[in-house]
Amino acid sequence: MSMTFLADLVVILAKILIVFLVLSVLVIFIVWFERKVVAHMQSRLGPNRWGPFGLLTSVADGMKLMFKEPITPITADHVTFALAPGISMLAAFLAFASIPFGTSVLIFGHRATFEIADLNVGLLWVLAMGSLAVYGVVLAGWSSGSKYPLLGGIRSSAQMISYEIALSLSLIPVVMSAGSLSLRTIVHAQSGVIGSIGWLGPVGGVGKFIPHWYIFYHLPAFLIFLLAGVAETNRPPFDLAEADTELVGGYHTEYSGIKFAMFFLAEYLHVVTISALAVLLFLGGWNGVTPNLPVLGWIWPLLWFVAKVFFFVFLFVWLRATLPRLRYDKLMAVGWRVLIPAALTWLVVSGLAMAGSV
Amino acid sequence: MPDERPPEKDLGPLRATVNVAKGLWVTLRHLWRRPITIQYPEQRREPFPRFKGRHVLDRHEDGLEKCIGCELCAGACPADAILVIGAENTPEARYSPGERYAKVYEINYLRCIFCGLCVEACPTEALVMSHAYDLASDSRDSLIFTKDMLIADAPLQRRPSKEDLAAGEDVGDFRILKEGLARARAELGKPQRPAPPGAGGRPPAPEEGRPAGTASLGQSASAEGSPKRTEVLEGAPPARGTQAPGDVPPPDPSAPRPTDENISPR
Amino acid sequence: MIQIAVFAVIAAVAVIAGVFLVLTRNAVHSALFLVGVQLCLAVLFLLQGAFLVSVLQIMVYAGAIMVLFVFVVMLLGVDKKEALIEPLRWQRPIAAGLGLLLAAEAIYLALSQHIHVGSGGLQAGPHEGNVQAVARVLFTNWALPFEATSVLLVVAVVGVMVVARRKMV
Amino acid sequence: MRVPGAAYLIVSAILFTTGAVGVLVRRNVLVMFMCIELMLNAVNLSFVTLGRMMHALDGQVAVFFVLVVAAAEVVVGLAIIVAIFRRRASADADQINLLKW
Repeated sequence: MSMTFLADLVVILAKILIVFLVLSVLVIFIVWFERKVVAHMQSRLGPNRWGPFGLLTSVADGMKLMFKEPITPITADHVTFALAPGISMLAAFLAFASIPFGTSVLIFGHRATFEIADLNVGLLWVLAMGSLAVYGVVLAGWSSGSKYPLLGGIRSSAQMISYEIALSLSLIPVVMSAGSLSLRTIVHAQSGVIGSIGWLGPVGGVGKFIPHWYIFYHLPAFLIFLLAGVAETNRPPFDLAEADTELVGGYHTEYSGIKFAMFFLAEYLHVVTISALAVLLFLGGWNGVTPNLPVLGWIWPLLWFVAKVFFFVFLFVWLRATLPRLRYDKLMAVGWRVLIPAALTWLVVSGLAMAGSV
Repeated sequence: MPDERPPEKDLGPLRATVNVAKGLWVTLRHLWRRPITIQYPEQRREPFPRFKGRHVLDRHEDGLEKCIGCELCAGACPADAILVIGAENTPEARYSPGERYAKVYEINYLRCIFCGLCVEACPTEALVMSHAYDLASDSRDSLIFTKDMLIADAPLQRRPSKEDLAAGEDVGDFRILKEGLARARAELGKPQRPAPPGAGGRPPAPEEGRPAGTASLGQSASAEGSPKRTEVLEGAPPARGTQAPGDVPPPDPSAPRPTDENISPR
Repeated sequence: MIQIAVFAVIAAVAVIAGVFLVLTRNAVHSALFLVGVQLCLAVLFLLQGAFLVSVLQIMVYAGAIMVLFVFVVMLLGVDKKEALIEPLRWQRPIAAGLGLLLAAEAIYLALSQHIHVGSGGLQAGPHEGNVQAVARVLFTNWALPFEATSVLLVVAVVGVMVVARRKMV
Repeated sequence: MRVPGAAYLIVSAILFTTGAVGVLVRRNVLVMFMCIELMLNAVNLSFVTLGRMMHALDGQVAVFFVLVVAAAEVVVGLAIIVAIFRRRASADADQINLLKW
């Protein structure tokens, strides 16, 4: 084994560790953020007992869950019951393996890029891991040996399969524009500005100030992606799988302690993943609207990325605080009758536009 | 099988989007508003003037109990929450003006529905309802309030005084003023001291020099900024640390507890 | 070295999961073992440099087809025991014997391949990833079969719509 | 050092055989169906391996077609199973004799 191989191995392991830790802390923070924002939107204060502004509340919750007794129902399918939360969490973490979150940094003469692996099928990898996440939910629902979780699991599998189609279809126009499935390449394709817009005539110069982000080209695809993404994460208003008011918590009704915490972690990781995908594919990734400040070097793009991701996390929370849950048949109708045809239409339209402009 | 439900009116995509946007705008607006909640154990909401909280047994200005042990309150109570056992006043141990006094007076707050009928029924206006509202406990026994918990240390003031109104203080109908006892003393001179109490009794008049208003209701805890529940239930045994040690004789074991057997069936 | 180790472990897991798929009584467990096999195969594809196929294997097989299986198993509640009566007495032993025969044959065939094993796995052009390379082959040499599959999919969708209507059966 | 192609082919052969035996042995239609999927998967592995051995990408392209066929087959097959189950309340292959007169 050569030295470069060892160095690569160390760098990769370090990256995995850092990403793992950062994501874990981030989830704890997002849980706090969500509770706080939802509370203020409902004229409440939210958590404020532990730490400044209640920042440590999520930590305390996590510790409580860790020390709680894990209970397995007697009717449960024991192995699967224990496996399901692990699958959920693993899929959520693995999705991050190919998500880039910044440019690169020079450490000890070794250039380290801000991602674990730049796959040339990066986007597909994220989607594949997203589709594996269904198993965690479905198996949890089935293996609990109880009614409500089973209903939650069935609902969720139908929902996730349906919305995955719209999600994937809405991303194809972006892939066509960028000509690559590698997320880093897609971000690079979005640097710069639009430039003068010919058909606007004299006001076309405005384009010189508009960044070259795909949201300005593929707005319908972006909206479809957003809706399908919210559904894919099982978040309100599409949280049919959990539906506390109808299904007593849905697929994780029977879970407690650390296993429940793993589901919780997975859900919020999915929120981060979908947010990051939206930023990378439609909002130019770490490309800011301001020129790069050379003093800050690699920090500036990273900050831009984090800020954009947080905007989307806020959007998720905002939707949750605002919208009531959809009825199940409405959910399916939206998925199959609105989102998928719309995504297909936009795919055809953008394909024709690209063919025309070549 | 044909679908029997009437066809649902579908909002168009535009209307739906507009509606969603409206909702989002509402929540966003509220994000910047001040929360309307209060931080309960630290801050307390002052109830409305006629709020019906837990009961208090009043005293006369001279320190004698107003309750005459007539049991009308117990009779009026629709929930059978009140137990009164009267006894004769004697010249040696005089607790109330008139012939009789309440030897045992207990209210079971697990049963009480706070309707106020007992207060209506009281011929001497001895029983009033205070503003104390946090009556939670983790034991059933501690929610049966005995006479020494219910009785006020000082006469209650029934109407806001002119001074209070001038000071602009929002006072309820029944409210203990911290100065109440002092003023009563100043007007009446030294209050009449009853004879040393017998078994089961309790010195009706407060000791001299004791800080007045220790039994103020509802507002004491917030005024002192103490979040402890035991002190909120002023008059409950743990809160009596403020009293002089020799002040209270040990509770009479012979006094009957208001169990289901000895609460008279209606 | 590492490749061989990874291959050995993954291949072993795949074979064991495959065997358990047949042996286990519970249909959901069967489906899970099949998912395990498919994930292992995805890794084996990766080892051979077939990135696109590998990810598609996870997405389509593990992510969609098998979820459909699990969904149907859950929906029908057919995770019950199988009947113990044997309509054909010697079916199982004969099946096992035939299986062994088939395995022996297939392994012999595999070992007797005389195709030269090259060092490179890809036939990619310069600056071209696996995706682009596969896409070029797919959309040139195989364009007509590719279009034909779309017809197949449409036919399948229509067929399912017909079969799944309640009046049908 | 690369793993020889024959090793992949052997894995593929074993998996294929397992699937074939499974179809013969099991009674549950769904599990039989899964065994067919297992056989398809084994063939996929062969395709990719043989393609690599022959320095061609056509093997990987063939996997696409197998994927598509598998998807179509599963959808139709599961629909039939659900339809039969509605009528028979059973997923046992021996009970399915709708075509027998």
